[in-house]
Amino acid sequence: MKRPVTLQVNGAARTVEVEPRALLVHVLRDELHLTGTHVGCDTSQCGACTVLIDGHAVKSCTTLAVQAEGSAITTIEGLGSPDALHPLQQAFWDKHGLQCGFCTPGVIMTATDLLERNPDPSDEEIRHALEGNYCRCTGYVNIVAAVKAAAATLRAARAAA
Amino acid sequence: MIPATFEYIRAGSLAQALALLGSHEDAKVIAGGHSLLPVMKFRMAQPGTLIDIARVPELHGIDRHQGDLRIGAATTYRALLQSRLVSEGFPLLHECVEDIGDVQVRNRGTLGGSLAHCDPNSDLPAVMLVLGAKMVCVSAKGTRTVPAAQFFTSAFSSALQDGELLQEIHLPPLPAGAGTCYHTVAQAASGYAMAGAAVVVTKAGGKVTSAKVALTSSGDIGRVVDTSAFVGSDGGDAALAALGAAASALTDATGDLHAPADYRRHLMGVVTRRAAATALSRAK
Amino acid sequence: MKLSFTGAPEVAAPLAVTWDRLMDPSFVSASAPGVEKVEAIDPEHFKVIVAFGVGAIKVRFHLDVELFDVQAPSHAKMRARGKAPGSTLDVTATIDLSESAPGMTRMAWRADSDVGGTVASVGARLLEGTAKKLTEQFWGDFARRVGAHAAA
Amino acid sequence: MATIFGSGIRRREDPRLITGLATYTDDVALPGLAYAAFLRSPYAHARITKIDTSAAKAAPGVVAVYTAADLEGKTGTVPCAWNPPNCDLKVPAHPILASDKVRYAGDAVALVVAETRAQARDAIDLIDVDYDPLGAEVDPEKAAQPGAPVFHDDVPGNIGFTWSCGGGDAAAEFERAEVKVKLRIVQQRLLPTAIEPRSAVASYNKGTGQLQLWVTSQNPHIHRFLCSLMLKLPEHRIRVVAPEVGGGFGSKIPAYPDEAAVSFASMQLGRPVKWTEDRSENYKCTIHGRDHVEYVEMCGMKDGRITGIRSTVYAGLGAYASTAGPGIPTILHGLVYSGAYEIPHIAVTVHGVYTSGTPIDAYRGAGRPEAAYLVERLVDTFARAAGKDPAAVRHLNFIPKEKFPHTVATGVTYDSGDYGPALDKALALIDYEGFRRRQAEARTQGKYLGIGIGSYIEICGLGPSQVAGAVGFGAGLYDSAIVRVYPTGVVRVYIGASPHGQGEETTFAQVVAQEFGIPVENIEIVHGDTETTPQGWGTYGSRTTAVCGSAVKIAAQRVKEKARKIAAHLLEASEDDLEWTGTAWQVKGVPGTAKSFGDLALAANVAWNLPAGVEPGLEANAFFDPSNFVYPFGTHVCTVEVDGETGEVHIERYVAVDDCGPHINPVIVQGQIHGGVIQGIGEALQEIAVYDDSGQLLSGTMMDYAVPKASQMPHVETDYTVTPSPVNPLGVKGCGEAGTIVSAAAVVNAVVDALAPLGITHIDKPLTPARVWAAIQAAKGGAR
Repeated sequence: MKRPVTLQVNGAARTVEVEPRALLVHVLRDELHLTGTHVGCDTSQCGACTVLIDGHAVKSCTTLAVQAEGSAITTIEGLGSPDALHPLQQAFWDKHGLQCGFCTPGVIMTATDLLERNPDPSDEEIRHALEGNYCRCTGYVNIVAAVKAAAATLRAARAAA
Repeated sequence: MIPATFEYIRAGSLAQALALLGSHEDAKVIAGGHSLLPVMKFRMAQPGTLIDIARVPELHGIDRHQGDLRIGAATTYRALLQSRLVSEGFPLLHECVEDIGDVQVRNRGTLGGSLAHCDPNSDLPAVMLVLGAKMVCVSAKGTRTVPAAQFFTSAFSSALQDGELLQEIHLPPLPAGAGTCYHTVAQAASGYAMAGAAVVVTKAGGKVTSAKVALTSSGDIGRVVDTSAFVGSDGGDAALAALGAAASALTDATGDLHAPADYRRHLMGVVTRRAAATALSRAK
Repeated sequence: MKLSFTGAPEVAAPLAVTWDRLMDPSFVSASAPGVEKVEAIDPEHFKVIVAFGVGAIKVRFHLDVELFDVQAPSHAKMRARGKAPGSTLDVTATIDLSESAPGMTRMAWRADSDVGGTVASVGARLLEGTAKKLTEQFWGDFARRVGAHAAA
Repeated sequence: MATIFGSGIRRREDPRLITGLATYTDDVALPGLAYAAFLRSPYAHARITKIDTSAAKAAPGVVAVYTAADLEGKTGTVPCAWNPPNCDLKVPAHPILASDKVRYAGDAVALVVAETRAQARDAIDLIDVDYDPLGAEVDPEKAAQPGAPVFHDDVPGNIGFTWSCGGGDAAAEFERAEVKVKLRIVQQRLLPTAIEPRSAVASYNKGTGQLQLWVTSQNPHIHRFLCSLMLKLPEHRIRVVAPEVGGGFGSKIPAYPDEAAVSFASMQLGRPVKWTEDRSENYKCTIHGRDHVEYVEMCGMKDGRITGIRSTVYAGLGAYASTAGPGIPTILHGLVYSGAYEIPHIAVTVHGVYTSGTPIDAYRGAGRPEAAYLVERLVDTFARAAGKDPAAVRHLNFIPKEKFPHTVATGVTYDSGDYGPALDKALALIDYEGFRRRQAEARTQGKYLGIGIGSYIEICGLGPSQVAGAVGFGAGLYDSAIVRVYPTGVVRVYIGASPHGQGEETTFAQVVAQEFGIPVENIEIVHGDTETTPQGWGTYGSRTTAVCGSAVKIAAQRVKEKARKIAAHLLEASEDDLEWTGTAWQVKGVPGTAKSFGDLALAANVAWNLPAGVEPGLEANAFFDPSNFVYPFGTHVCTVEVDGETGEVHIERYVAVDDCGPHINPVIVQGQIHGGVIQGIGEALQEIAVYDDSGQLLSGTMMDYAVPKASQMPHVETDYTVTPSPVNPLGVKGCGEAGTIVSAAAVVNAVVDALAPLGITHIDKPLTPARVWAAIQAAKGGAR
């Protein structure tokens, strides 16, 4: 019983025919070929599937595509590209905030939400904000450094604007 | 991890949601989906129909209503955290919600969804109990108001009847000068409390003048500690210890992977004592 | 995951009446929450479909139930092996009836369950409380209904 | 340019990873792709009495359903590739799909292939299997006892092997020694939890008879080798691609039945088939780590000298012998019992025991963290018994710098080392003396502060192939590189190892850039595809840089030597008259004659004017086989405060001082240490795979298995000493596992130190609040 669902994905309207049971993450990956959003668990813990829905970080493995109908979805692909990195992407690169890279898109999306709410977070606030994003490689030390660096960049950009 | 098939209907209004609920056997209501979807993915829940109430306007909003704070059931944790009505009027609720799940869960999960789920490990029922929350339940027949103490009937079951929805949560103002605290020790994996206590106290002239204490993860949902001995005491170490002992005694002797029964009972005493001490220190 | 529960409700009915009810699968299954179907193969063997759960959680098991060590009118054992997609359930239950007072029966029961698969590895947190509640509910309800029928 | 080696440049692999443009296995999309799902046993140990797949076969979208009967005669079994000598290893058959019996909860029983993921999943529920449950036992010590259920008919008693090693005369030494301590240590089962679950995409072309397998692998060449055995398909017809791999930590070394079954399906169907495990499937079916029950003893003199160590270890193998399973508690564990110390008398006995749990194989550190943990727990216990400071005891017993290379009692020869400075640096960083004063003060207030030291060595950089053969490892342990220079002077380097997050696309480019004097941007490192890369043995055992990196350097040097010949010819000079400027060959002292690397690349590739006997082209390969393992070392120190009421452990500070030789890229080295340390802290405080008595994995999801979160973990402070290794041309020692080796020991030592006033001498990890509280209660004599 597929039905059409229209999502605003990375700024473009996309209509897909999906079953109600289709998870947003599967629609993004399998239907829209946006494979930067990953699946790392079954239980909404790991955060590898994090995307922004209407600007808020959400676990797309615990969201039905039909629930997101009409919403604006931002995935890692929509945040920046190798030629035009978002300050968070740039900071993760600069600070060695990733190793295998599998969790990284989700971490960056959650950090985007954090910096919207809190432009100057402390280490502790960053760690609290990222508790729903598991990284098995970095030990989080450089992730925290990257988010702090990105926050500084974004603050400077805002101040200059 | 893909749920079994189901029919999905999004309700655009409260009336439509209630009509759908009345006309669909084997239907479940979904708002944020953060309690329901995980079990559906494991196929430990296979409802025939999901009725999505997330966009029902009548279920949203935080405002003052007849002296109470009125919170729509589909209000997300995020909205609660951003509300000054909540953080200023009900710091206990703010303190509790800050540590529920994680950012992503708080962005999506709803107050009503959690309360209706009646998970005995959920933090919110204890908070609702000590705040004296009133649950406004609505059905095609009308609305009724159920005090929190009667709403949480047992683990995973609420007072909601077939065809009924949780519409609003009403919180009466805290007593003047009340100090509050929600304190837990969480298991490391899920973040669920191994033991937790919500406390509202008032004091005057060096004496505790009122106290409400309710527990999280005590073995069943909605356990309230008898504070009659604590009220009237000086709130000192002995009184706190006795309160903690009462909380321990109220905790089931069942354990789990993370907290064996004896530890859980002990811990319940510690978190209760600490929560009460903090609440007292915050009381004016 | 192993779960053991015991209880000993008082039944307001004579021992023989209680025993007869216990041996009546349709009467017994009416107390069991979630029983959807009972098919008697012979007096000792049954096929049962039961949906266990609370709230939104529901797992439908197909059970092969066997009564054994039946010593009328006071003792019986029950063995059930069940499967649901991805999960298993093995239960052994013992029932001992004794006259606690004239016209009153004490029904001592013990149920040992072993749950496997998804329900154990995913649902352990939900399991113990739920299973205890369902089990106690079953025996309590059974005792009440036997008494009610006896009185009627 | 001269400083590129040793520079913390940004990683070259990152742009694709931070923008979502990287391709992991589950991202591979192919026309006609079908999806597979496994039906897995819910029982730990049971006889299969019936399998009925008819309903599943008739379900919508189902293409095929396979059971063991369909594989009969067409496939092999899952091989074990490590057969340590002189231990009478028994390797029972490990079928790809279970036939008569299932042996752990998660053992695969059937495979469904369908048009969509959802249809494959739906059909699984329609397969009807009857089981006759048999007894289960997951504890390796209990499974080794008489009367335990027997899991394999050909392994009575479940003992898969009994292996021993040592040197000196431990029995006599323990008689003679003045101070003796012993511990029973349980090293719990751990779930590796690479955040990317395992996945396989198999595409078989019936026309060419070629199988292409994309698989989450740390070692595609090993996968090709083992898949050829499982599939009875010649190795040259298999192309294995490990695309982007989202972490492995050992769990993506083994060849699993899963990729064989998926490949079999593709071969039968002639269309591509994809399978990706769920996390709950990963927790049940991907290998687990550790799982030891150990009886360990240490002895020595009152002055603090350690003279002996001995052990009896029950090491769980799980239900089947996994790829490297038997080698881990033996070769990679028993041989390093001397730790950083001179211990003349060592006796190790390890029983490898089959159980009804998920197979055990390499998890970060693999065998060496277990050894470091027991040694360092013993050293602390010994120091306390001898009334000595634990730091002083370590100093006293360290192998002195001047003794290297040094052969320890177990017979292995440490390459190089200087252990004292790392300990001193760590103690200085954490202010050991100051902490002891603060601790004494805190104790008077009833607070539990503790400090824990862990000094380690590890055996890694695996390793000489000759030794691999001698210790029964069914593979080589050399590695390889091809350096290919294009006419425009840009370079591709094809390597045998298969990094998956460790950053060798950057560090190897730094090695080559340093050799050629060209920017790293002009160099691409190619890995993970058996079609293009030379035979190598993968990324694990902290071997990639030490072994494969050395091959890269040697191949680059060969290229440079050829360029020199061409330069000499073009300059009409003798080769001996040329010098390398850092970017060019020139006639000694005549800058105007410089032939840059780019000039020579073009000259070699167009071949218009080459010296006699020199072939066109500019490329070279190298196979590097080291003369010995490398032995990184270091000291970690941790301070904790324990909440005596709740049992919660709070880490105040964590300082790691490691020596893994020179750093090609210090930022990457530091990142490896960070991650390793946090994995060790997770092991110390919160990670445990819990089974029930029936062999059910109760911590079967991330709701119950506590992967460390950002909010739970401390900042990790790092520092280094640098002692080059003489066994490879880079002098490097490997840093991938270093952080994990001793971190659990440092944390547990700190907690035990905090609780020492209560008389607590040991608590088994993980030190969950419940366990710490229980230990405190027991020590206080409280009712439990």
